Amino acid sequence: MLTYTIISGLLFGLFCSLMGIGLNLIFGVMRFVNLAHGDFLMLGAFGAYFAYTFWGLSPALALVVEIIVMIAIGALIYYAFVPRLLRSRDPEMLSLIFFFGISQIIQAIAVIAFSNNPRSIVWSALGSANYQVLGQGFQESWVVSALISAIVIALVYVYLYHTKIGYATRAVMGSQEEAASSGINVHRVSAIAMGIGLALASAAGTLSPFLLGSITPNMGSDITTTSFSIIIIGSLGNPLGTVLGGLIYGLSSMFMQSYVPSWANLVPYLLLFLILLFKPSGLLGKVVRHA
Amino acid sequence: MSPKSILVLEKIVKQFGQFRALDGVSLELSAGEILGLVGPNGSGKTTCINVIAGLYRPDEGNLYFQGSKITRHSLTHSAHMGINRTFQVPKPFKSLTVRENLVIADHYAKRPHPPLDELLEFVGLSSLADREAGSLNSSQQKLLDLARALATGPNLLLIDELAAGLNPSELDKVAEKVQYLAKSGIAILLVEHLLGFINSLTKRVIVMNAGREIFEGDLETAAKNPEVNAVYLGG
Amino acid sequence: MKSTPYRVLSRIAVSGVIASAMTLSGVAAASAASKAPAAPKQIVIGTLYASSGSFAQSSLPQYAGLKFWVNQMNQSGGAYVKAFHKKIPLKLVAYNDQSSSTTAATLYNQLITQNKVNILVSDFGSVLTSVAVPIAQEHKMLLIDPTGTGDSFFSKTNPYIALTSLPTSGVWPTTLANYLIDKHYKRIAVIYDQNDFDQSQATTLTNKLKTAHITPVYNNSVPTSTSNYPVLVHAIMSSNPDAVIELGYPTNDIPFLQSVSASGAKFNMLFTIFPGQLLSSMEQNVGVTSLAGTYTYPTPPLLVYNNVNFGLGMNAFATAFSKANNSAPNFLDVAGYNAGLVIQKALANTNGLSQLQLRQSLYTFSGKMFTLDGLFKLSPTGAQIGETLPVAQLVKSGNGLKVNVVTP
Amino acid sequence: MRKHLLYGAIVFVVVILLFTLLPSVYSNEDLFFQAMVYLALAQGVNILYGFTGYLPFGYVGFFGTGAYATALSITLLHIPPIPAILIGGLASVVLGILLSPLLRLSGAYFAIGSLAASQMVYYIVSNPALQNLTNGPYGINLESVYQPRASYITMIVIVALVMGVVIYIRNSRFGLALQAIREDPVSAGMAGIHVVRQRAMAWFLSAMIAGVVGGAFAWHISVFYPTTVFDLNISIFAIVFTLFGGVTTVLGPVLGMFVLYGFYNVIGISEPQYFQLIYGVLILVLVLFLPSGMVSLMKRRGHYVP
Repeated sequence: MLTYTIISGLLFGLFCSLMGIGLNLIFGVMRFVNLAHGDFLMLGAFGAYFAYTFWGLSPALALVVEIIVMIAIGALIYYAFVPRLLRSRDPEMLSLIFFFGISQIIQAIAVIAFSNNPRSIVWSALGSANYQVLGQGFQESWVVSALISAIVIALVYVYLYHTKIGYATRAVMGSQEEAASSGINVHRVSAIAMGIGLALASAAGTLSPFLLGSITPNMGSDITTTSFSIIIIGSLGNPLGTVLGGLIYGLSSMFMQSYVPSWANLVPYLLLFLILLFKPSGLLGKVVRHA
Repeated sequence: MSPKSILVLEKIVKQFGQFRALDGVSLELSAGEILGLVGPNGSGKTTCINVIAGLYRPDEGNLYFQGSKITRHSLTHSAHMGINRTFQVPKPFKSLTVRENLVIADHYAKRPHPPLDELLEFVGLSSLADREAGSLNSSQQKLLDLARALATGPNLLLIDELAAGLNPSELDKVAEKVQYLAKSGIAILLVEHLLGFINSLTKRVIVMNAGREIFEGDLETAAKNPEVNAVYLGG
Repeated sequence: MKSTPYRVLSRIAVSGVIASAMTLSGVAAASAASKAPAAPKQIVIGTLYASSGSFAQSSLPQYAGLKFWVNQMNQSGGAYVKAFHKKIPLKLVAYNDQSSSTTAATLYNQLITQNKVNILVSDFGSVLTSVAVPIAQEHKMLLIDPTGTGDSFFSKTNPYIALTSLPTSGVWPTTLANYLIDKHYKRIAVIYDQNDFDQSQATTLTNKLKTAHITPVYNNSVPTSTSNYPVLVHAIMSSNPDAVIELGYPTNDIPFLQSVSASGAKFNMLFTIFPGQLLSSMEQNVGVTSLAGTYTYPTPPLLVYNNVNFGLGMNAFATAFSKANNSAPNFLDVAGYNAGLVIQKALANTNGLSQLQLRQSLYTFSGKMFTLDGLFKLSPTGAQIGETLPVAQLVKSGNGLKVNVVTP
Repeated sequence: MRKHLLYGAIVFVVVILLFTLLPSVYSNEDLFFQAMVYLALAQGVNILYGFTGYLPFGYVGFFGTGAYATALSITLLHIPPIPAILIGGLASVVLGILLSPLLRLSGAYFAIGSLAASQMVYYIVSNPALQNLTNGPYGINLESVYQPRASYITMIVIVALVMGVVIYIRNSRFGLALQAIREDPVSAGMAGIHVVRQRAMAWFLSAMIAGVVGGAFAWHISVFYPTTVFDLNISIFAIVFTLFGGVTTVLGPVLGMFVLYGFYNVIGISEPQYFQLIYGVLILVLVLFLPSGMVSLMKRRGHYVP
């Protein structure tokens, strides 16, 4: 039981890392909290659902298509709204409310378009074998989801550390002013980061039917909060810290489910609360606040 | 410690991580006296003011104000005792009116001071009293900072870079005001880059470098001091 | 600050805006208002439904069932009312509460105070019914409650409620418990969700098992929002049970059954609630193979009663309903329709349209009326005791599933 | 100053008169009761966000705590409703004290932190382990003390008190001090303001308002489940109403509530998903074009807004 819990926690944790990483990228680059994060994830989930149900496309394929589409949508949203937000007196607070508005719009349209009935994809869509890991059986959908999550996260790493635009992105994360003064086009970097952030959310969305149960148009809000706990546990503004956050989150919720299931839902909130109070910069973060 | 000293710093050390911003600074200041604090960027002048005002707690050493120990006092507590300051980058309450900025200080500091109208007159903001502070230009905001500090009825005033960005005629006016305040008995600690401005106000200057005092005396003598020269030329 | 006439005007304008905004909200909400005269031209039935939110999936079909009944009545000239010896047309007034109980409270009040409905029907389930209970009692309106099965709604002091379809949730597991005991299952695992509906069932079940000296080998509650079951299923497996009972909502049953199937676990008996109510949705989401062999409470239309003495029989209803709505009915459509049938019979037997007369009328046929939903029988507190929930096993038949009632 | 107070008083009188008289014109009292709940909560958010800059996404935590403390005082301790509502307010203050470390966080951190806190309270209250105390997921039944008239009048009194408090803050040195702290805590400290103390007072005041409102709500609705009183939409409504009208004023939340809640009752009832859509669009328009709310339309023309 212990081994099973640990391995499930790690598999689930990898997915959780993917779930949070897009939110963290956007926060890191723009200092915006994307309250519609979970709703973009929901759109990704419905995309995968329709792709599978109507055309029999594998969710893995849907994931690739969605990433491309979402990068475009994200950049579009950026150029349409963000420069105006940045000119206001309190961009941080206004952006919070702005993304809340976006979240309401997405949910409303999703309810109208998809109706409220919960949907799910049969698990065999990602393979129906039963893997043996350390003498414990795991369904293939979990293993494959974790694997895909790991690959996508690795791609994010390559992007950030081995491409030119990735260097620029990290420079903007460090300081917008300094990046701008050294000739980096901050708007372009931010627009791409916004696109990638939403794309990562929808990528996690395509896997969510296998890890989070049935999907509904209203699933987004909870996911945003959970993702927020994950990235705070890791470290706000440091996308790779999210991997640690995701694993800790995944492990602790699986441990709660195994040993004290009735309190399992307290985990994300309790972790979030404790980290905020005692180490607001996250486990990997350096101290950023003085006053 | 001379009995007439209003402010005494005893070997103050302030550390940020590995960096020693203040490395054993000691100084004394009497009522009505103006002391200039000069030095290159990063020499610890503003940190020194922040420690005296209670924004930072020193890691070592002690602070005395009017004979009582204030080493661990908070900003607010210091303000209530009669220590106040202005900021290098002015920090008025931008959404409040000019007058409201002073009303607050008057109400919460609970110390005797000249009437608010006089203070507004003194800094030349009477005609702007009902404007939002955020709509003032930067040197007006600095003067508002000064008026707000005065509305708390300070005995010790810490002034951080008042002169930057002022034209010569404005400089003279400000110098006059500072002199007037000192004559009224307020001890003044002045951090300033413009050496001419300081020279017109006081003969007592402390030169700092890397968190230490390297010279105390008047500016002319300082100019002949090799260490001071090295710091200024080197930095 | 000088007070100019302009300023005073702007002040007045402000209060004008406030006043008009307020009246606006009031007037709009009253748009569907109508009065109920002594010899009514129509009988107004008021209800709520949720088109969005967590209860929409169940609330919409229940509303569709009730609407179906209203249309049927009106096509035949209305419902016969004994007190007036004639048929009177029905009018259905319905508002959308979006699954929010605070909104629902305002809307129930709206139905009573503004629409002056003659008959008040609550929305689906305990949560949305709960707020109607005190409001109906306060206004002395009889609350026709199709599916709000919370035990606490029913008390000796409140004559203004009648549950038409399901027994109170505490009664549900009676047959299930007896079945488990009869079959000599000793190692029983119970996992249930933290809400009124599921927890009261779990409590009844474990108490019944206790009288037979059976202590569940696994007995845990999980938050209702749980959607991730592999680890829980593994924990249940490691307690080595013969029978696993999962008491949840559809959003729990689906991932739970998926996890069990994916884990490859085999139990002698696996029981969940909602395949018996929402079979086609469960088939889509879980898959026929995974559902085959599991147990559930079968409800109409899966369960067909042949001794119907009032309203349409199951087959006739299914045909007519499918024709009218382009979709086959599920249990909640039946429950909505059944609430209509109860109202129909109550009107046919009543001596007047006062709420207490209507209630009295219900008891004239309580225990005698048999609809496609089963026997209608009320306890003195208004709770449903006629309909019981049998236990059935889902068995494969062709491409789909059918129920095989195992008890009673 | 005196004139400003007069304008505030006019808003006060109009609001109270409306809520006193409207039920005799239009008998759906519940509609007005809910309106009062949202108005009082919006003013509570106004005190906290408008005057101190903390946006409390988890404001509903205080509301739910007040509702539960009131209900449990009635059912377990047999305290009459009105004192029980005061206990509800106190319980929320106690929660506020427990959560006061949250005030060390700023901006989005605080917003999300308070959200997490409210969810924690919800999961604790609704957990079956506490069934003997809170009745867990079975919820609360206060039918024995159900008196919609009395609870309606109580709510009018609460709204009057809350409006009075906001008018006081708007026109007092305390309110100025809070705004000063929001603008610049260091300068506020230099001006002699006890930053931590004043901020905490606003926080407790705001918590108490939500608690008392929650208590009155519990009494009025009388049968409810934990989900009813910990519904995050309650926070969100209160926040959006406040922002839409305009913070740091007495009038803003009043306007925001009447316009948006009126709007909600016009189209929200029949077509809620379209309402949510319009709502979302309204928020975007607000953020992009009118970030200081409706009252900024009046302010721009140079009028004083109470």
